[in-house]
Amino acid sequence: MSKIVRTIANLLIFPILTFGLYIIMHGHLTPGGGFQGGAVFASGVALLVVAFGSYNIQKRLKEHHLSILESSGALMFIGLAFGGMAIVFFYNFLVGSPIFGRIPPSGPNPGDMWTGGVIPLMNVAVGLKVIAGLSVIVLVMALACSKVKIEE
Amino acid sequence: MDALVIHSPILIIAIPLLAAFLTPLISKASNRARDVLVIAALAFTEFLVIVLAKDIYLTGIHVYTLGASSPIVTIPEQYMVPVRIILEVDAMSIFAGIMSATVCLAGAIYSLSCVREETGKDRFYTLLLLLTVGQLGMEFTGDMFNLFVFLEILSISGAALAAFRTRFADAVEGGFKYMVISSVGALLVLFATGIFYAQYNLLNIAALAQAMQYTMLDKIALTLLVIAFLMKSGGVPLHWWVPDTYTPAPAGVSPMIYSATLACMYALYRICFTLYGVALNAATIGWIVIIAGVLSMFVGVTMALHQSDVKRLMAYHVISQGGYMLLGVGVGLAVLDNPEALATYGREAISGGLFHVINHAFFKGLLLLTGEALFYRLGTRDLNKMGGMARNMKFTCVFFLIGALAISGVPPLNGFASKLMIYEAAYQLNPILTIVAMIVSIITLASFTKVFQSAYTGPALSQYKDVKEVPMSMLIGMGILAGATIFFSLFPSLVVNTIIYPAADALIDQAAYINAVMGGV
Amino acid sequence: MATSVPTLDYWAPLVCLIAFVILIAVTYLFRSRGRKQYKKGTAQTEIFLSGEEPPDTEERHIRAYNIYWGFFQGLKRYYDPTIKAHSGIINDYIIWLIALMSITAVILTIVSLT
Amino acid sequence: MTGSIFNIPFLAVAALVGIALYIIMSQRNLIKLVMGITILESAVNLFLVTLGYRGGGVAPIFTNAPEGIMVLPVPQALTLTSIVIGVAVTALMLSMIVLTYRHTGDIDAEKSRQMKG
Repeated sequence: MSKIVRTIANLLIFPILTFGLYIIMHGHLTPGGGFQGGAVFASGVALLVVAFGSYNIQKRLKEHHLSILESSGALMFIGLAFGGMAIVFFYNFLVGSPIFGRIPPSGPNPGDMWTGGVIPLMNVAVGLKVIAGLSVIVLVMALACSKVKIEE
Repeated sequence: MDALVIHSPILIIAIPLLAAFLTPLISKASNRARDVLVIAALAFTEFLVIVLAKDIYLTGIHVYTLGASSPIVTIPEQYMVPVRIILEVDAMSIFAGIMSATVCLAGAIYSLSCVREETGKDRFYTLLLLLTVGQLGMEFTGDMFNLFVFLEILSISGAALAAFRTRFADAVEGGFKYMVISSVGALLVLFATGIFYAQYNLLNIAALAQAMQYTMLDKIALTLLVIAFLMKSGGVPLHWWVPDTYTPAPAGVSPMIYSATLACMYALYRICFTLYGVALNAATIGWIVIIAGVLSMFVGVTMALHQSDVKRLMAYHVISQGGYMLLGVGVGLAVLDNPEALATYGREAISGGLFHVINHAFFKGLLLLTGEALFYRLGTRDLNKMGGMARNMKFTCVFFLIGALAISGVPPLNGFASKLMIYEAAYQLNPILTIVAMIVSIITLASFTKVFQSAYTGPALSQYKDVKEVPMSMLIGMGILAGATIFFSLFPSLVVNTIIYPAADALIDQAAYINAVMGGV
Repeated sequence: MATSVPTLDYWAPLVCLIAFVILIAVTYLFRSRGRKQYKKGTAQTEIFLSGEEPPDTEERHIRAYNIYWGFFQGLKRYYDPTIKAHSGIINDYIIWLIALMSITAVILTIVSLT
Repeated sequence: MTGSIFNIPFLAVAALVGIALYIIMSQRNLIKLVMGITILESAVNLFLVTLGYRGGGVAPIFTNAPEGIMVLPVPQALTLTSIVIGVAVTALMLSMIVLTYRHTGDIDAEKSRQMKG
């Protein structure tokens, strides 16, 4: 792509990625969560693929790194679900514990990050998985289409 | 040990899911470790299903609420309705669970060796385990929306597996068709779930069944659900995708896609019997299912006779034998509202249909695997090019004979036992049904003699002189299904009394299903 | 309550095995009474096509496509439209889906009105 | 709640479902077929979201929530899962179309068909 697009992409990529991570982290307070944040993050990756061409990105962003990230995200999610197995499967075992367990204040308030028990951690796990998943989809499809042109 | 039994409904779904996402990481270590992980996960699931089945036949329905303070609490303190996702496993669900777990185990062991030369094997096993999770989840869940989510997991992994050998053009096309059909069907199921939520603000099947008033909207939801699941289980007017998806599917996968089709048929029965129960006008829906069954039987087998491709012929038999199951349970559904007819032949018909479901899952899985073994060794599926394979592939030929005799209902084997129950029960509702069923059984035998004659017997052809027997793990996979078929053939009464009758009673008895969740409130 | 399956009462596997053994004994008896003097591998076991030279192994094997030719010819009026209906195009699949959905909806409303 | 103003979303759902089914029925081009399925999926999502509507309700966010009643959150959660599944299904179908194009050089449902009868 042209020089202008590449410089704008360089400028824009960090706000997009941080915004995506913000949505993942504040999933239990403001609208958002694992999937939406991951989708925003993956749109940043798509911007890079469009700006710099899928071949250059493919050199840095290896496909099996992403599949490891995706599997680890999924395992984190299932691990959290198994965490409360002593009582029942999806049990929220962090409620009341110091990490994420504070009881949210009632009435209209800006919301407290450290509430929600397991839910923020699950948001992070799903976010990891969706970041890796959607980036792989964008990357592989871009590569597949570019190959088709070359073969013709 | 009893803690294992209490938590087993969710463990049966969570263990394969955990293994599914572990395989890409473990396969970085070594391929052997990944194969061991996959088979261990599926074997442990099979063990859990058997343990749960034993407990259900003793103590009745198992309820498991995800995330509650204890597995049994279905309705939280200050609420009137169940709020969380509830897994409800009664005799009917565990019956389908046994069938799915066994066929998936056999399919996985079978595909150990024949997928060796493919690329991307760890993704193959992840999809295989996700297909198992989809089936078992659909059979155990008690929640309408959860049913939709597991149906989608099943469809996506099934389509991706059907199209796994991307170097064949027909494999990609089969997978694409299966995906289009499944996504349209699943959206219809979601639409029906939306209609239920609009009227009753409930998603739990038991709570819905209790609150059901069968209004006009419920009729629309009923048609959407019946049509979507009839299409997913291969009923005739909508069976078009079955041959295209089964023919190019890789080796161990076709029986698993077949048991996924049976999981959708289980969902059809669950909707008609438990969600609506006596509320729906049973005669109409019953006769719709019966007509779909009879058409499936006839069209399936006549088209099968015409095929020259081994796997496509067996795919058409999936449709025709699925017609038997629809006929069997359809007869039971048609008489649901007059109890004395239900007692005399309705319950027999349902048990016949369900017995045929599990019988057919075993010997159809076996036949698909033998068809695939031919393709694995000869490189072609076209019957016109084969000949004299009994000489070099002895075990495959023996397994094929067991499957072919069982499917055409020849007395010593279990196909006969379940078809006999269907004939007897369907005769009392309407004799024509039994006549068509018998004719179709004869044509089934005709089509399999055709396969046996052209593929196995005949003079030894020169180009297949050096063909060897299939590798050991494929034989083990076929052996499991053949053993199950033989076991069911030798002890039909034992099997029917312990597994099939409780399943049929659980299907008919809607009140017990509701009380298990609503606590008799 | 779970009595043994009434329809399958006489169907005891043991009865079948005994019947099977008797069947084999009878067939072996018939076979042993046959004439003994034919010798394997000699001119006696050759295929006799009234003096014609038999085709080699490839042609002799009856292929799959022409075994049930008569059955298809007889049911031609049923087979031609059915095979044409299996067109393999996805759009036809969905047309069938929508047609069947509307038919079932109409049937259900009519039945529940009466 | 049953004023005429509240039925318009349901009319939109009916129209979208009609359009989507027409597209899936008639379009031979596979990519347009996938577009039809996406339209059907968005129609069902619209239906699910409008189910939860309560007159004058506010978005169900508890942080700094203004006074007044809130819209039902459950259908929105269902819609979210349906969108996630829609992404996966569409991605799978599109990559299969790329493969059919690579094999048969054509993405027309009739010409790229391998199996018949």
